[in-house]
Amino acid sequence: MLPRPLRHAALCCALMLAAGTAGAKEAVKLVFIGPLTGGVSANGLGGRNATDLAVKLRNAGPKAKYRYELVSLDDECKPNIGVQVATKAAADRSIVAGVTHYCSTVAMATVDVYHKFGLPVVVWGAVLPDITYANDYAEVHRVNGTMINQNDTAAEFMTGLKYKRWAVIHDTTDYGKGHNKYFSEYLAKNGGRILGTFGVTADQQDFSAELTKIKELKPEVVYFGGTTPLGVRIRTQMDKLGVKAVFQGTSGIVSDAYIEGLGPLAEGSLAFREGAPMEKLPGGKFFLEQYNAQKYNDPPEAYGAFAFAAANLVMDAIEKVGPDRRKVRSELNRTRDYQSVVGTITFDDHRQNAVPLITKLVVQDGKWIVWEDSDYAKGKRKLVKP
Amino acid sequence: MNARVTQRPALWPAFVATAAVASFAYLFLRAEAQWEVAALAAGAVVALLVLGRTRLGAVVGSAWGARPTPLAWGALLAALVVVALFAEDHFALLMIATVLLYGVACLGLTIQFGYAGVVNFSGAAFFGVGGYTAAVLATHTALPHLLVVAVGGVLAGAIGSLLVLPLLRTRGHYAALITVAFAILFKTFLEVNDTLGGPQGLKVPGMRMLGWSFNDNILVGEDVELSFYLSYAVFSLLLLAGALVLVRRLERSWLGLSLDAVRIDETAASVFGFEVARWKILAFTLGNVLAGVAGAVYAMMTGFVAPASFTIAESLILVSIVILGGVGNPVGVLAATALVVVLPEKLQVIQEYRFLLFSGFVILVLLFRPEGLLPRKLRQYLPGWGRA
Amino acid sequence: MNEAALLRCEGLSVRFGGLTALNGFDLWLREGEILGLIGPNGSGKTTFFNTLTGLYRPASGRAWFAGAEITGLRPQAIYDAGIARTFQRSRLCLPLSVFDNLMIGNHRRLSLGLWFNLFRRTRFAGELQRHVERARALLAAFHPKLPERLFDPAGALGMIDRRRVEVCRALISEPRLLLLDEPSAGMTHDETRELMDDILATRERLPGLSIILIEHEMGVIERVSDRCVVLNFGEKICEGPFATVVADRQVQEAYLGVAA
Amino acid sequence: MDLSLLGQYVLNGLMLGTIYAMVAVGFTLFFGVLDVIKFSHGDVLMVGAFTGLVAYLGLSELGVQSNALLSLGVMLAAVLLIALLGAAMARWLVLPLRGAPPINVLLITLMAGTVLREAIRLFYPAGANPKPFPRLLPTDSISFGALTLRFDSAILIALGLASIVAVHLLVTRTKLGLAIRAVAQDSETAQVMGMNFQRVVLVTFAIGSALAALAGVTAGLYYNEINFGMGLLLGVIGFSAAVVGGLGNLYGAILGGFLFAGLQTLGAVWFAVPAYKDVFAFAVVILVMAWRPTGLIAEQSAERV
Repeated sequence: MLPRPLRHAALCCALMLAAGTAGAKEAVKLVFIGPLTGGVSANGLGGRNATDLAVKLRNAGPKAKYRYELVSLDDECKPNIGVQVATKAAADRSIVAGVTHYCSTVAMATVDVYHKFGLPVVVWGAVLPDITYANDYAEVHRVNGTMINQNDTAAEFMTGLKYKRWAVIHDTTDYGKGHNKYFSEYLAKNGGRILGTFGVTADQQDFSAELTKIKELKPEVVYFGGTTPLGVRIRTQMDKLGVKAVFQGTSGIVSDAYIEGLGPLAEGSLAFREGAPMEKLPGGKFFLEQYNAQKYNDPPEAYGAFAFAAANLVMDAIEKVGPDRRKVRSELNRTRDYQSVVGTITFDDHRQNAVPLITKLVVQDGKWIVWEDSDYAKGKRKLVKP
Repeated sequence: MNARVTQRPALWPAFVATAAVASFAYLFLRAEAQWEVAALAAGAVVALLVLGRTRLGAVVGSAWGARPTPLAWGALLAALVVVALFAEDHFALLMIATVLLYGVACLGLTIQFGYAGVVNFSGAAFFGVGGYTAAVLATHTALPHLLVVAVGGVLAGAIGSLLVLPLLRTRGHYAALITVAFAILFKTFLEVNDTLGGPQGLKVPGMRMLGWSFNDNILVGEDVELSFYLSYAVFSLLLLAGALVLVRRLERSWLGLSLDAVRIDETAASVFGFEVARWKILAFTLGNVLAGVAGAVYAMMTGFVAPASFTIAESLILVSIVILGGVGNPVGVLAATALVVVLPEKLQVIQEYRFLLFSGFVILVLLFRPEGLLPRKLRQYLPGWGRA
Repeated sequence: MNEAALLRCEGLSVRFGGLTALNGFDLWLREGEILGLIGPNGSGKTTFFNTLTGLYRPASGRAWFAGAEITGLRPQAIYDAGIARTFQRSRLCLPLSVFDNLMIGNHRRLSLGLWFNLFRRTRFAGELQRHVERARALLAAFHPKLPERLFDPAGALGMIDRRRVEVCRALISEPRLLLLDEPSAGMTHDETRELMDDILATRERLPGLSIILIEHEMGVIERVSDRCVVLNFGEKICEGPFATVVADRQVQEAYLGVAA
Repeated sequence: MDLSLLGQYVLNGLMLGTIYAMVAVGFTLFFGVLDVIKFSHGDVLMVGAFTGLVAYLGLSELGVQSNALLSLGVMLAAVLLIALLGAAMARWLVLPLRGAPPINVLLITLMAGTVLREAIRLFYPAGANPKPFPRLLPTDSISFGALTLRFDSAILIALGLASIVAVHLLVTRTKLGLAIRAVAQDSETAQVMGMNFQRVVLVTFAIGSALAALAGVTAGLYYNEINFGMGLLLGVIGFSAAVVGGLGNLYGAILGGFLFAGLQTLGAVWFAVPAYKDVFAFAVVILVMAWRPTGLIAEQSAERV
């Protein structure tokens, strides 16, 4: 969370101030790594812009001890390229810390590099649990929650709505497969039934065959583990083939693109995302205002706020202990009850942000609305009946 | 006349050229600022044009033709010097090793496509076979890693032989489709099927040889710490040198002649007794073996394999390297590899616009230099061959 | 006389889908004979060559060469049996050197072992040396000016020299039967005459060599052939010495038919 | 499985096959006249779809209401512009490379495709995200049991097939078609016969690309969603379909297209994990090539020796 005066400073002529106060201070380099090209580049660009925004604001603030420079690198969402750019950043001693990775496979491939070179990083978007839990690297932190928390809540919530019969579609990337795994687990715990599971490739266009099968199974809910592009296609084709069921997605479809892509069809889609509902937090509104003020080409997308939070977390640590990788690392490790635009951040013993709450979202009138304040919760509108 | 040479051309121009190339490579890898990169790129273009226009190129070329052995050693030495200069720079070494290993793979494609004319759009897949072999064997067996690398190559060759039958029956675009199909099939299968880590991929242990672990930095005295990538860079360099010698000798022998005959005119070749199938199989398998070996080392270096790294897009990159470099010319292929691997990296500054520019660049090359950067020359069976 | 025949074909027929390119074709050829094979375009001359060299499979009929049956053998086997040919459209490997092209014809004599080629470079150099000498000798015998082109790309040669090299590529394997498919195609009268001189000279040098020559230029046929066979619509319509053949009405009709 | 369900699958396959066939026909046309593979075909299709979308937005800006008019405008705009694009690519990328090995053409068009794709992603507003494509066709449907037949699907299938037939008639019945076939048979002779080779080539590429644009719009209208990557897989599949069917042969392309759609549908029905359907489809492709090396409907031209 940003101190008030800084906010005012930022609101007025952020950039000029940045220019003015520059020179004087010692420069500190941060790195952002994410997919800036290829299929999921939308999220990567959103994250980069958010990080860039955080840096700009920080530099604009009079309080800042250092002048921060952002080096952003493209991992193309390919593990081998990821290792390449991670090495580039980690081997560059002038870079103190990083805000890294949206694609889980890439994060999996790069954690070793960060550990080997002792570069403290904060993962801002990749959701695979193993990234933090399959190793014990003091360098690797994560502000966004894992798919575990997400699906735990999702399963409990949905069964709470008296739904019993699911069909699961997931893309065959680690993201989709992971979600399928954990959701199935928790759904079983909560007594929901899965009638059929369908893995599909991430670049698939036509789902009529799968959906025809699903239609036969007559599920009450179609659970989709995957990202926006596929989500849009599947939801559209459900309608085309007359599959009448609730569409329950994951954090992957929590994006403006999802709603833009579907138009009215998006109404009533459910999704879950770690972190407090942004609009609820004072910082959240501020973030969105500032982001829009910068006139970036691309929206922040679901994880922009996390990148923003991660960047600020890192910079606060540096402000506190100075631009030294070791010190910054242990400072980050110590993070407790840190107030950010995505809510309180507290790292567990695996430096995983034990996200206290999962936000339940539903599309209402072309917006992602927090479930509790939606007409659906109030009973004014109905999802497809169980 | 006799195939031996009577008056030997001077060597020094060639040595100077080698030195120039080496120092260029050094500067280019060092370059960070946009203007530096731009300047160096421009310089390279100019140099190429000059070489093309003036006799300089011919002089250097004839020197290489006449007395390759000393020059080859010189080149190897120069490469080692460059590597040594980066001894502490992890990233530069990683890039160098990457270039070298991709180079090995592309030499494999050169044998297949450049000589035998068997186009292969699943090069990355065979690269991947090597990588996955390394991942599995190095994790679950105590096999010495040199052997693991070898097995990676062999397996790539073996899996390649699955495609041999359809490849032999088809030609041109029909053959191309088979490899395209295989590339897609391979990646999708790895992703859907969890036995090999699925989309998450597998971790690969670092290489160890004779008790020497490649993944530890090398301490010289107390304060100097050399990058652990140094070991990989040197190993890859030796690997590449080996592959280069192999390809050269292959081309400068009856084998090379046979492959050319089969590529240029299958019908005529069969009328003159060539066993077309035999030669195609030889080239295809040999090529895949090289790709597999390179893939195995690469996987151990990056410590990770995942289907996403072995898509058809990657295969197409390999093919474009071979064509850019000059089909059938190993040296050209190496130059192109360096270009294709390093340039996008150097273009990181322009972020999301990289590929747009890169593809534009390739288009220009194809339009204005269709035979590639360094077109292949006539076969020289022996040093100093063919001077009447 | 058939006993003495080097090549004997009986009832060779070749069909492509509907049309019959060659129909019940009989032919025999003596050792050292030069046979002129003539006939209008599409009368099946080249088809016969392609069948003989194993590129096409005959639908019916059989062929014997030097006493052994060669019907339906693979091209490689037929080359080994001692039949070599040139092609109507020159099929030299233009990007390769003249020497390489000759070595392609010389395939049978090359040691193609992997180990030998890759690791026995000194022994390879020795073998190479011998083949260079043979190639040069052959070219020299064929035409004094050719040897100096030995290391030029075939693409750099003029039409007539390409033809010469192509004939040499066929001769270097020392075949017993040489098939020449329209060597005069695309050449001027003078060039054609030169080439024919060279071929006759070769014939003097190797009396054992038999030649079948496809040719449109009647002058050429008259000059070099001992005997002619005329094909029309895939069938043999006439056979005998040039004089008798050209006198034959059917033949004249066939050609007039084409002319008209 | 019951009949209505089967019917649904057939319907799906039909829709898919139609799109594939439209793409494949393009590949086969290009190969016919120039013996080249234009690998950017899929991306051209994608650009076609986006052109259609822009046309729609523009027309609605101008206050055009009627869906019929809109759909017509969308298709016309896409077809015309992409026809030009196709001709331009032929003129400045493909023709200059005549004489160069075919693989060069393949590579240059591949790169051109990347340029198109990246350009849309970067320069179309928020182009990295999927875009909604308007529902311009009547969406009401009739269903029998499991089978839901929507009018728009029916219309699109009809339209697609019609366009293919049109191209076929164009190639077989008209003077232009004669020229195209002549060039396809033997370009030298055709030139000798005084046909303007370049013009024939350009026209052919225009036609093929126009068909791709139509396919793009069809995909847009059917899926109601388009994205900058939609051309990638469609391109590869179209290529595969054309080759499996037998390059240079229209019927082959159509056959290949529907075959591939059939395989994918089958695969999706058979396998527990539908993602295997591509593994399955492409494996079958390899087998088919082993069985029929020059495609199901083999090339006519026996090699001239």
